[in-house]
Amino acid sequence: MGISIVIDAVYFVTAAVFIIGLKQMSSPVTAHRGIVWAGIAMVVASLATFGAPDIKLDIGSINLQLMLVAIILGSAVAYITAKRVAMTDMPQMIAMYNGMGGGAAAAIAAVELVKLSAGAEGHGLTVQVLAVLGAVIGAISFSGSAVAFAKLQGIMKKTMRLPMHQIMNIGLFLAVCVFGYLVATGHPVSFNHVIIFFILALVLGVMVTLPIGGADMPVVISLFNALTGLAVAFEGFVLNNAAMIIAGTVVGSSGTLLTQLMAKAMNRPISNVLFSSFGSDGGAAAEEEIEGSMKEIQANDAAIMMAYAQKVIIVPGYGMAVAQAQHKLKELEDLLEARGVDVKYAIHPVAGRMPGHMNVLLAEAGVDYDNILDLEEVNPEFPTADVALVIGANDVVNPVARSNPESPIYGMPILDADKAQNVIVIKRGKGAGFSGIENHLFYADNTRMLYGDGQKAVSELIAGVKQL
Amino acid sequence: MGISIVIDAVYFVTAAVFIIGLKQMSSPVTAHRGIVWAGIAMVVASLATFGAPDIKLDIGSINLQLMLVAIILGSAVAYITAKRVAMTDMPQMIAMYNGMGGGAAAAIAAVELVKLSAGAEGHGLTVQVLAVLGAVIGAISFSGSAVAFAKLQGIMKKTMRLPMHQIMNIGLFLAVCVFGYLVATGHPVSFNHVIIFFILALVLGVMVTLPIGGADMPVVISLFNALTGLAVAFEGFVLNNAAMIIAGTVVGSSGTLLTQLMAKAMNRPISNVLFSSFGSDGGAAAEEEIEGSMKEIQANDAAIMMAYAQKVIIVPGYGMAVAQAQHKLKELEDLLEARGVDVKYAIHPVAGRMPGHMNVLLAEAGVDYDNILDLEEVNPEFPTADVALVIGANDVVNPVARSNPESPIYGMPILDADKAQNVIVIKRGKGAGFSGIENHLFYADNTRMLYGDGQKAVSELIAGVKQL
Amino acid sequence: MIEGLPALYIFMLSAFTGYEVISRVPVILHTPLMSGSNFVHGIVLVGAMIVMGQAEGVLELSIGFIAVAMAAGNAVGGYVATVRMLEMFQHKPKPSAGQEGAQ
Amino acid sequence: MIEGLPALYIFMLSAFTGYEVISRVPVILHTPLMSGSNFVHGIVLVGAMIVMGQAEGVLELSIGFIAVAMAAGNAVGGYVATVRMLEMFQHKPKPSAGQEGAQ
Ligand SMILES: NC(=O)c1ccc[n+]([C@@H]2O[C@H](COP(=O)([O-])OP(=O)(O)OC[C@H]3O[C@@H](n4cnc5c(N)ncnc54)[C@H](OP(=O)(O)O)[C@@H]3O)[C@@H](O)[C@H]2O)c1
Ligand SMILES: NC(=O)c1ccc[n+]([C@@H]2O[C@H](COP(=O)([O-])OP(=O)(O)OC[C@H]3O[C@@H](n4cnc5c(N)ncnc54)[C@H](OP(=O)(O)O)[C@@H]3O)[C@@H](O)[C@H]2O)c1
Repeated sequence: MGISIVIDAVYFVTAAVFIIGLKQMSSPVTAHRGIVWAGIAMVVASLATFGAPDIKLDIGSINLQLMLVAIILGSAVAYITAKRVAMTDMPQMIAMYNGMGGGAAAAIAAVELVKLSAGAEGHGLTVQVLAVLGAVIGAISFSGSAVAFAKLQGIMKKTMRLPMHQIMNIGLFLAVCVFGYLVATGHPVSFNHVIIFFILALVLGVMVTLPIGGADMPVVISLFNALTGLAVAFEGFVLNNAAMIIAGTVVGSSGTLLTQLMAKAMNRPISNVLFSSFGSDGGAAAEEEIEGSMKEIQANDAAIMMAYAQKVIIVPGYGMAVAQAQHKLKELEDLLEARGVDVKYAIHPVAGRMPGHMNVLLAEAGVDYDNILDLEEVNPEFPTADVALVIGANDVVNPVARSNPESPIYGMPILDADKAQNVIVIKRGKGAGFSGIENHLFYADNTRMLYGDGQKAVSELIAGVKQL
Repeated sequence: MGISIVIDAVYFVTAAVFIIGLKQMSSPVTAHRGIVWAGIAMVVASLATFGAPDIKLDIGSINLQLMLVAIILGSAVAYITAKRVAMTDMPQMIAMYNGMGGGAAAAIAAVELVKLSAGAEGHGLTVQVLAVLGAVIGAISFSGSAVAFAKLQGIMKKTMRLPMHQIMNIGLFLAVCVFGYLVATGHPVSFNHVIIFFILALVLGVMVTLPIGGADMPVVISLFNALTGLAVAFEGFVLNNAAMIIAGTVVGSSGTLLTQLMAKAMNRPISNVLFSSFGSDGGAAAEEEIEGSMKEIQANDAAIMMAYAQKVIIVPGYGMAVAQAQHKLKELEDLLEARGVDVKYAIHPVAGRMPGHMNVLLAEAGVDYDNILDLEEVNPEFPTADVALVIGANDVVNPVARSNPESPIYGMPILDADKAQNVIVIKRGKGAGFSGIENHLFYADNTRMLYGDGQKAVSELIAGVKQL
Repeated sequence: MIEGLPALYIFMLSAFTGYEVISRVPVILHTPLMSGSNFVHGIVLVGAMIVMGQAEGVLELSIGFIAVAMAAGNAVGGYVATVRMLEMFQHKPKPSAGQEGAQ
Repeated sequence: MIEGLPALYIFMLSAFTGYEVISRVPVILHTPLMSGSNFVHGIVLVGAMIVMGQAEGVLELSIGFIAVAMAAGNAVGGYVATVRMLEMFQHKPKPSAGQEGAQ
């Protein structure tokens, strides 16, 4: 009794601290504090669990030994990968850790169901149903996240769409429901049903994720994140663990909202993300004739233009991240500022491949927070800028989003780089952006193309400015 | 069992709808919908309670008859008063209804405690403690709200501060604690203790509220509102009623936040509101010599000035509310707009005597929402305004808040009416504002005083403009 | 039914919810929102009804009567006051005189 | 202990809380916040430990082992990833090359 009150209190405080931590994480000023608090709570909760009265963890028991090995193993792998990975590869790592959580929830359910199939006494229908729900959701999140990881990591290159994909998915879903029903209501539960049920759920997770394009992945990962939260909450009910119930539900609902917010920032309804791949509709059909031509510029000339400008706005995009040009950009900025040029960065909310992608990279390079402007702040400034330097950005400066209602990106707010006096665009060639459509900006009279890899091109600009 | 599940479900939904309703009430667009939803939930919950299994409400039972009479009586009185009262008297009505809620919570506790003192079996120490806590809080909220009502209604004129008031309050508080302890832990509870306990709590509520100035009342009422919520939650635990627990706690915490927000908007820490009356500190001591003199203007001249202006910004304050000049102001606005003048209203967050006071009145007069600007929006506009018409406002346009660190209102953001080309101030005489300090604006070179009651003065302006 | 630990959890979560739900209210809505939450704790009516239903003897019946009457007053008054205030914020312009209840 | 009606209430209130708590997150924090909430459901570790502690026989022990290992990975990986991302948002300028982990 005594120890169990302590543990209950720990779980209670953990749940509260998680909520406060999440709240703090939603503001840049307090975010770091928030995760540290949550981390401390997690450690304390885990330690307290060793003392839980209803588990047998005598020193020397096989359970304890294996448990410690498992904890060390899982922690070590996660720690090393998380420390090592490049910032730009973070989304797939989040997918992986999230998948692990979903898998763990499913595994918890599996143990409970295996116990039931071995004839253990159940906790009643409700609990069994919740266990099964958590199992489905956790398993889908697990295998789906694995596919998401594989895609972003480049292990699996193409978006795969089998013939009659949607119909197969519906069939699979129904099958999962049937076996889920059998497992949830069976007493005793059939072991074979449990096996089939899990396999079906895992396959469903893979099938749902396969046809989704790599660049839609942040939204999908966020969705799986919310699902894992829900699965954890359901298993929390099964294990009667309040910390799991609350933390899981909180993540489930906040994750759902976050998924909506992310999809909205990209101007893509979630249903679109899940059920139709981008660019397969619209695209070519909606293409208009483009007037004008793409006009090249040499790095030296571009450097002169910027060095004698009063105000330069840099618009980074996915290409800058690919080229890892952020450190060079910062160098260029310092040079220009030393010459008295006013340099600002314009960040579109969905530039790059994950929300905040550009901010993270620029911050990494040490760019001053105050020089980084977001869409609403910067758009009124373009008309007074002498040069807009677009580096590896495409869709986010495509004026067609303002003008052509048939374009797949129509309606997305864009950075008005075309309103600057001069526009310099750094890219490697004629490659299209994420949406695969042509960009009228590149053909505008005041636009000059500076071809080359982002990092190389900026280095040339730096050299050019230094010569002056 | 069957009926009790239905009732539980009703309470569950009620709690959820209350939360959604409150959320909607915090945005102007959805606020009306929010209160209507909450209202429907309340009706359904009350009706469902008639069917609660653990109460004896057979047709013809004295309990049922008295209950119906009580409901009809309470509802009728509240309905009629709430319908009849003038908008400007709303704060005291809120105080009254809130006090009723606190009283009801205390009465619920009283019945439970009386039962215990008559030898009924208790529900254990925790429940008894919660009942007592709810009783104290509810009783304080009840009597405190009554005092607040009396002050705002003008029944009780002065702020009363007895000798050694704070010390007496501390003594009272300790006495309440002692008797609360006796009642909470006694078994059987002594009837006399219960009586003394309630009397002490009621007196404490009165004593705490007596010294607080009438104009600080909105903050205090909001505080009592939060307290009533808490009291209801505690009695909800006693009665094991989830709807009460959740609704009460939600109001308790949101009310606490709201109280803070209100105090912040007035630039007064809550501790100040509660423990020191405004103006008793600082005030006269911090007064500076004022240069210049107050220069009068006649209504006709003022009318000409405004009629030929391009842009007029009207700054209403408490005096406008007292004079009920909002309808006349709207008339003036229409006349001026017909002449092509650009007319805007500038609303300070704490103009008047309750948050939103001015907005409510202007909306009542049919002023267009879009013409009502708040502090941040309007301040950059004053320098381009030809005339700022200050009507019954004083503290909210006092430049001393910007300049003199010793002034009691120093630091409060103010409306920069003094930056307009010309300032016309309508007030009856040399009366000071709420804070009781001199206003340098009235002595400025570009300020002219138009003396008279607000409504009369605006009528003269209207007549003046019509003559042109 | 709602006791011990679950009760504590419900209390904590309700407190968070209440706090978060109104954390973005504009100043002009302070008073209507105060009135609205004043209405919400009118749910004390339900408790008063339960107590009244279980009351025995004159004293308990009298206190119960007061409880129910006051709770009903809280609920009804809070509702009407809130609705009247919020109606002021509805955008349609209104005739400029003779408002019900305004002097 | 947490069953029936109280469980439902806790579920509902947690859902409201989660929704409200993050409803004002700026776009640039979307990814760190996703990572942070990913960490939070790492609390599944506690559940995995309980199940593992009660496991009997090879099959249960094996699944339990997997559960604990994965849950630990969720928690630790989620934490480290979040901290690394959030460190980028700390205002102090940093040396512009050779960042740990960045290529
Ligand atoms: N931020 C998110 O959360 C997120 C998530 C999913 C999808 N998206 C989508 O991603 C898009 C982001 O727009 P964006 O403007 O940032 O990028 P983008 O439209 O994808 O364009 C990237 C451009 O960079 C160029 N590029 C690639 N590698 C380069 C290198 N090494 N050096 C120089 N240039 C290089 C490419 O042209 P070349 O091949 O000719 O060089 C390409 O045109 C939006 O459509 C958005 O909806 C965003
Ligand atoms: N809004 C809130 O929630 C709230 C709550 C509590 C306190 N407060 C405080 O109240 C103050 C509000 O500032 P305020 O500028 O609106 O008002 P104020 O500073 O109180 O000034 C009101 C002015 O109106 C004049 N007046 C009174 N009756 C009049 C009538 N019938 N016709 C014309 N003029 C009349 C008075 O001067 P004459 O006597 O010379 O006419 C007085 O100078 C602030 O200090 C604020 O902190 C606000």
